[in-house]
Amino acid sequence: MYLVAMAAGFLLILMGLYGALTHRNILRMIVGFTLADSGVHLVLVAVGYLPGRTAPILDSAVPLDEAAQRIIDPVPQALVLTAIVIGLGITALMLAYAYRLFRTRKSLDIAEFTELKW
Amino acid sequence: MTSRFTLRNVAVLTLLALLGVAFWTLGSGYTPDAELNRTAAYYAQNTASEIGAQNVVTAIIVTYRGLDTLGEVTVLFLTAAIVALVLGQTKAPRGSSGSGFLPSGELLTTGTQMLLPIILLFGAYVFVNGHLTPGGGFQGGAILASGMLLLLLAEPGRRFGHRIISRVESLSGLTYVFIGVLGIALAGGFLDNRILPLGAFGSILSAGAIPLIYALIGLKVGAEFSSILESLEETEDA
Amino acid sequence: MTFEWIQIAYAALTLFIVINYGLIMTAVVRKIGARVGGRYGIPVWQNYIDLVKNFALRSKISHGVMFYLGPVFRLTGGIGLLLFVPTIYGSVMFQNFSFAGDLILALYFIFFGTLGMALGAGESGHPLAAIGVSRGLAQVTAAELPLALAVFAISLQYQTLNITEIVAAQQGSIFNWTLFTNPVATVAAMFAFVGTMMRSPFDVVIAPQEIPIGPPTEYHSAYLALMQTNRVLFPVAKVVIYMNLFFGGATNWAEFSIKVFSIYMVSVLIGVVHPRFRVEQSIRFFLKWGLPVGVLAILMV
Amino acid sequence: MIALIATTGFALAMLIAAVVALRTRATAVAVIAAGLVSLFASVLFLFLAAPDVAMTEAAIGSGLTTFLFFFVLGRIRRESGHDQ
Amino acid sequence: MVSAIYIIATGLGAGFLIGLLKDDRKGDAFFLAVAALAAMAWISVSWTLALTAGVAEPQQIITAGVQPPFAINLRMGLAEAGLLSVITLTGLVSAFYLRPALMQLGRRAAAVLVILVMALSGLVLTRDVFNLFVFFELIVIATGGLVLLSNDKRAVAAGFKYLVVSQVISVLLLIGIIFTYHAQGSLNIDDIPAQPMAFTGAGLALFLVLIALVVELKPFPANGWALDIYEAAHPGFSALFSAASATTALYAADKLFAVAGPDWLPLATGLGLISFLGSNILALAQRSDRRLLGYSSVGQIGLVLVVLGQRDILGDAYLYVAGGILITHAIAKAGLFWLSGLVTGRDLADWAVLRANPVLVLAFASFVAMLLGLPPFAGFYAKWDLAHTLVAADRLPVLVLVLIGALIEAGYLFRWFGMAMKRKSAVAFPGFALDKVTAVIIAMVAGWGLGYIWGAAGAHPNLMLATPLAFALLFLVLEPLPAWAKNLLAIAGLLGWVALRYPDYDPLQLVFALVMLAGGAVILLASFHVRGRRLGFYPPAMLMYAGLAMLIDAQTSFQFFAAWEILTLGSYFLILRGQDSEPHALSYILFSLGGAFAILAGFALAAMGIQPFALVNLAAIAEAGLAIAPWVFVLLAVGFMTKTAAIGLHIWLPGAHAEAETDVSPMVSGILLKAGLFGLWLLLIYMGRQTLWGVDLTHVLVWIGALSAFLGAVLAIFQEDAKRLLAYSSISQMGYALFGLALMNHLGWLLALMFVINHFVYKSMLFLAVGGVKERTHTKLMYKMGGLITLMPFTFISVLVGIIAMSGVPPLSGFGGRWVFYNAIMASDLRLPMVLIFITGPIGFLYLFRLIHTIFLGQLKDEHRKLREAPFWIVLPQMLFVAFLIAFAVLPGMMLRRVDAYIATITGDQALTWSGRVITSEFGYWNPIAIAAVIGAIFVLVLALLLAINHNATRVKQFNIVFSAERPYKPQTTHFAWNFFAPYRKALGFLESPVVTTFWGALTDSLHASADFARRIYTGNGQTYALQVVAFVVAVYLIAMGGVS
Repeated sequence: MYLVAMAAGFLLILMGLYGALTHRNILRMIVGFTLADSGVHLVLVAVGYLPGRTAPILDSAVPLDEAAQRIIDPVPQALVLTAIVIGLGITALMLAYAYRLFRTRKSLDIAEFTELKW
Repeated sequence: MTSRFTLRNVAVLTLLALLGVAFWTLGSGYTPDAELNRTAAYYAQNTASEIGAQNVVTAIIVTYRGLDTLGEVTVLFLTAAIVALVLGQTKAPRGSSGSGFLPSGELLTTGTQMLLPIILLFGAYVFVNGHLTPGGGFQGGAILASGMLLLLLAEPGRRFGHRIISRVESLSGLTYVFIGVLGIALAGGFLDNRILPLGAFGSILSAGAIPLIYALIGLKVGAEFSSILESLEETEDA
Repeated sequence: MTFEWIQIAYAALTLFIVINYGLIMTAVVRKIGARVGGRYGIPVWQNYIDLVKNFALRSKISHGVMFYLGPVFRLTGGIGLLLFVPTIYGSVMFQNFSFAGDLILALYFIFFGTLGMALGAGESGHPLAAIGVSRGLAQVTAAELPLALAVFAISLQYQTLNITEIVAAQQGSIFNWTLFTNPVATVAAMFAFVGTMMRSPFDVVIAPQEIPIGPPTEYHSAYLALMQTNRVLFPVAKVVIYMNLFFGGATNWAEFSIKVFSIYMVSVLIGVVHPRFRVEQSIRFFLKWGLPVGVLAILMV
Repeated sequence: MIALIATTGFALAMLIAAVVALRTRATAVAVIAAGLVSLFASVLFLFLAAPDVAMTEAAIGSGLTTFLFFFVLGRIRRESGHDQ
Repeated sequence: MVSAIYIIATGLGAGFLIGLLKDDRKGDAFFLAVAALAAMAWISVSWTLALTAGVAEPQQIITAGVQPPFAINLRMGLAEAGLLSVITLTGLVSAFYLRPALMQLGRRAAAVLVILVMALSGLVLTRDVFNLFVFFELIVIATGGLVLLSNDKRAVAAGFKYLVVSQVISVLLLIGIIFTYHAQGSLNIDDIPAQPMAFTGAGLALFLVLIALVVELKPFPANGWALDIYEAAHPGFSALFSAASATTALYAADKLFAVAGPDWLPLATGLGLISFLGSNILALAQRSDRRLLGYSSVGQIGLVLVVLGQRDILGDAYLYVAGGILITHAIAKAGLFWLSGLVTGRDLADWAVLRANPVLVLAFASFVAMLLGLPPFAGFYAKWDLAHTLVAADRLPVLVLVLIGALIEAGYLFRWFGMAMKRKSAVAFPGFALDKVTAVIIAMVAGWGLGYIWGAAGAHPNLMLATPLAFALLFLVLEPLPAWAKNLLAIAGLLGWVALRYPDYDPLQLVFALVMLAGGAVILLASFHVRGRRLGFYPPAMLMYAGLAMLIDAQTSFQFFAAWEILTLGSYFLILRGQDSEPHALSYILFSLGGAFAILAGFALAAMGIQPFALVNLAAIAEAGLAIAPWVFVLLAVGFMTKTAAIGLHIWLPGAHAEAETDVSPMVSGILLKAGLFGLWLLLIYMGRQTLWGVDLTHVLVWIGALSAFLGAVLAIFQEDAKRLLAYSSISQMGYALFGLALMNHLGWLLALMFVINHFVYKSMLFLAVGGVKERTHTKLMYKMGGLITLMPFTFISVLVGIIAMSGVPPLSGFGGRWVFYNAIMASDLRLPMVLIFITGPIGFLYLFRLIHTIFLGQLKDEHRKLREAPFWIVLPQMLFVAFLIAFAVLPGMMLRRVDAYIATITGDQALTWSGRVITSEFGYWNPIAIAAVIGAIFVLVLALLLAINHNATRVKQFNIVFSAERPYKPQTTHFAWNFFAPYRKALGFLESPVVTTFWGALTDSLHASADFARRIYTGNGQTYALQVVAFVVAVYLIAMGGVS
């Protein structure tokens, strides 16, 4: 299961990057990056997964003294949580930039914003 | 995307294939741990006694890796501020705000007015119970923000209390930092949750300062999301 | 090799002999040249006449200090060159002032007169004088090169810079002369000799047959007399160096006069049969022929 | 076993949605497809015993992000006066 | 001590607090931000001070009351404290600098700024790898926001490109982090064990983390995005971006490389080298100032990455070296960006406006020197130690590449400085905002202060405490005084120093001290002719003299090298003052620095890691017959020969000497060249003959000397410009001296020493004379002069004496040189090079004659009829020199004898016998007094004869005789001067073909062309940039993997 998730995650990353690197439309680039982000999150969570264990919540289903044997690794989940929020922040920022860029040129083609070069 | 097989696309494909080789190496060499590694094992064994939270993820997020979370909240704070900055310099034409992809009607407006308190309450529930059940400040904050989203959709022309949102945002942030500092003074270090009694394991008022912090996070995140949404939606007075 | 006051008198005597010898020799040479050419030529005392005439002329004209000093430099250079070199080997009287310095002094002192003359001619302001100076300097620097190499070769050969010692090493037999012990160096030196005697084919600098040109253009009367004196003195002084270095020196005045005359005639003979070179041609000539011989001389020591 | 199949199924669905997000010509469709990818991913998170992450991904990844996109898209559409 | 966590807490608290303010209370927001930054800076600085003083111990800060690795922990050590100080202080100053922009953008911008500084601090402090990521993202977002502070519309696109690339990086970083966590069971950096470089499992994960961090450093060529930011952002922010962000990112990479173990260091070294070299080369083609600074930043960070790659061999010195370069760069770059905010135009040449304010010029110069690691700044010490460590560890190729890169960097930085000093400003003088100027001054002071600290902290003597340097720096403060007062002080200082140090010198040092310092004082007499304050003259001049004084005193290789660089720097600024000297000063400094780098490498090679390395130990190396000995010899010799302008390395000299000011030319010609001779001298004394591949290296030097002498002279005769003629003559003369030195016998050395003295005297004299003529005629072209003898008689006399002395015609002192020279070569067994030297002698005579003839003789030009003699203060030193030359000609023993005895103690033979006034060698003899007396007597007699006959000659006008008093229409047609030695040109003109110039020109041209071509990879397309990042990562991955397997 974790392998499926991990493979899917890696694929998603590559696909997302492909989109981000080939689409000239800025919004589509950002879409590509959100895909890649989702892929990263998947890989992260998959790494923390231990087959046959439960979510890291110490409720009645998981006795405290057996916790170490029963729950999966909570750390990657905590990391992903952070990563998701940060990803949103960056995406929002990129979107704002995309709009701002659009306002200057009436275009969303990344290849048009090359006044700075060399 | 005029042609699928431009030189660039081929180059990208090649590069990504090579990157994929690296990923493949990582993935194929991956074997899940049979036992929790020492960090995770420590959390599994000590969360209850040290932090007093049922949800280990919450314990990690709010306390063990509290500094990350503080940073994360700050990311949103920054994003909110900067999105406002980015868009603030380009005023949208007046009278043409609104997302424009959903019709706002009487029904939506009324529905929103009814739904809003419930949404807000639900959000609060999610973050207050973060140390017990799945969910917490971020999820709760997102739910709060969805309420705001609804309002935006329902009444595109209307302006909401920027001041209130930003006050909530900043105040909760300040308090968060203040609590963190209190941790140094009263407990083991920055962001130590044991400045408040741990309480009875599993009850709502347990896990020291975690419910408080998560509530602050929830408020803050909600405010920040709202502020971002609002900025992107309309910026005439941002 | 210490100085005594009597040496001044001896030096004056050397000077007197050499000047007279030079006056006569150059006239004889000209006469021979004329006879070869089927002309009658000048009387052998013609130089004396010219000299006296020029000394007798009274000039009121000068172009400035350097102009005035130019001939003085020139003649000082000639006299100095003569007096820094021993004239007669083994004679106490005719050692002159050679105690002041060795071969290097003599070689470098050649430039003293040249420099003064060039400066004087320069101040005359006559463009033709300047052109002459430019040509003369350009040519002489190239021409002197084989000599410098040859001198270096023989000083290495004899392991000394002392002229007297070099002459001493050549005594005994004619085959002890550098001419025979080191013919390459001698040939190299003779290149320089021919090139610096201001005779055809290397006489474009003063070019007597054409318009008045060359450093002396503006000089006249007493200035010219000084320069004429030098013109008879200087070649002899130079030949003396060659004689000392390559032809065994002279142990008495008779040997002196024969050797000097013979060596001098080398340049005359070459001049008779060669047309005049332009300056860059002579520079090329010396670099192409003189220089390799000189280098060879150095390498063979 | 069922979980594995379900996981695989959702993963496939997610990848298909991703392909759509990449290949479609309409940006709006791409955005929605990307949201769908997030949604499927959050389901996968549930299978991977990560309810916290699942909630967050659903709320933020597929929810908020999509709305952000649409707001910007809407503004751009309004200002350019024609479809992007 | 206040815990470092409060830096973070303060930053966050202030950020949130600003959020509470009303929108219109921008002033309060700004005040809050500044207060927070000040508090953060105070904490950082107090930690730095306490840790340095040993009052405090490095602190481990735990959060959440839980020990690491279970909770995030921070660490405050000396490195962290130092970097935090840099970051927070830069932030603070930049905040003031950005004030107008912040006010315009509103309170949020102030909050973002504070949080950016907080995030940078956090990145430095944290020991948790995921926490690292969080702070990174904070920095990315804050950067994305602050880019908007710029008025430049293009900044928005730049910000977006930056975000795009950051996304790619964060993907790599996260994947790397999670697999590292999986492998180590911990997120704590200190729990990552050192591991071999591998590309599976943990190794690959670590690789991803490392490469992501490296990409954060904007390595060439995957850095178009960062360059755009540098170019478009507000300079105040760019300062922060370069000084703080780049520094922090580097420290982050350092943390991980530190734990990853030595196996990974070659990766850092390789990428650093590529970045350093690549971006420096590309910067060559850059005309936009801020983009240039961007390239330079990238390059410098690459350099520190190289240093990072050497941490396995640097050991304890790592902090000192890396910190020295990193912090110096941060300060200098911040300063330069702040400066760029004062310049309205964006072209490099627009920096000419800075000339309106001397302090800013000083700041600019300081920053350039800091970036290049020149003394007395901190980078210098670091560069020195780095070179030594690299060589000791057998990593010479790394050093070579670093030095090449540094040379290229020097190329564009000094070109830029030259433009700023010499070009006409296209834009009007804007008037400088006081707060911005203050920021620049703060950076400058910080840079100087850091130099002092590094000097005090290192194992080396602190250069700033060296009396000569301190004295030179004093003139910076004294600049407002009038020139005559400064001149007086300068002369007193030079003479005083010689008097003070005199008892300790051996005869050799004494000769050089007298020539360089006392002689320098004499030349300074000429400087009295300048009125006004003469800004910018005395500090560089005294810097040069300070370097010379320190050079003579140097005991260790470090002191020697430091002195060398100081005098190079000083003389560069001095040369740059000349009217058309911009390109020449540039080639001077480049050749000099290239030479200096060779010297550095040579010393490093010799020291084999042991410091301090006494110069005397060179002898030990030579004696031990080590394999490196000949290489040391070659490197040092090449270095010194750049200063003596040996042929092939000479092309800087003619322009530099010719275009310099009247009193500067003699300084740089008569004095500065001797520094190279001094070095060669020491080298030959200590190391003697060295053989490489069966070739005796001193023979090579003999050849080089002979060729320099010959070609210098040939080129000199073809010059139309009087000062150029003298300059080429210097090449020739230095060739003689080198030749003499390399003969390796007693007389050869004596010859060289006579050249040291003689060349100084007559070249100074001639340059002053020609300079004096130029002051009056306003031209250096000889054919435009003529007939000046009567108008400028004193100058004429000095030229006359000068050329007699120089050409070696008896009786003046030059002849002594020739005499010693002949004796020296007699004692040597080298034959062929002598030939060249023989040719040179007469040719030298030619150019000297030309000099005196075309200027002073011939026809006077109409426009010069009313000229006066050169200014008194220019003539005075010439007359002193004339007196000296005559005295030295007659009494050469007064100085030579002591030196001769000294040389005898080294060579162990007694080549000359001094009996009475006669000097006798093995081969010949020389009696200077007799020569002078004989010549004098004959001269007087002949003159008396002429006077007797012709005493009443009257002077006539020049046209009277030949032109029958008819003045020709154009007098210039009668002055034969142009192309004076036309026959020579016809015969030997081929020697004039500029082979060497063409060679160096082609080298630089091809560098420029390739730079101009290569920089087109920066298409400006953000997507392409992202693609380049991916390609970079993949390429490194493949190459490194190939390297491992």
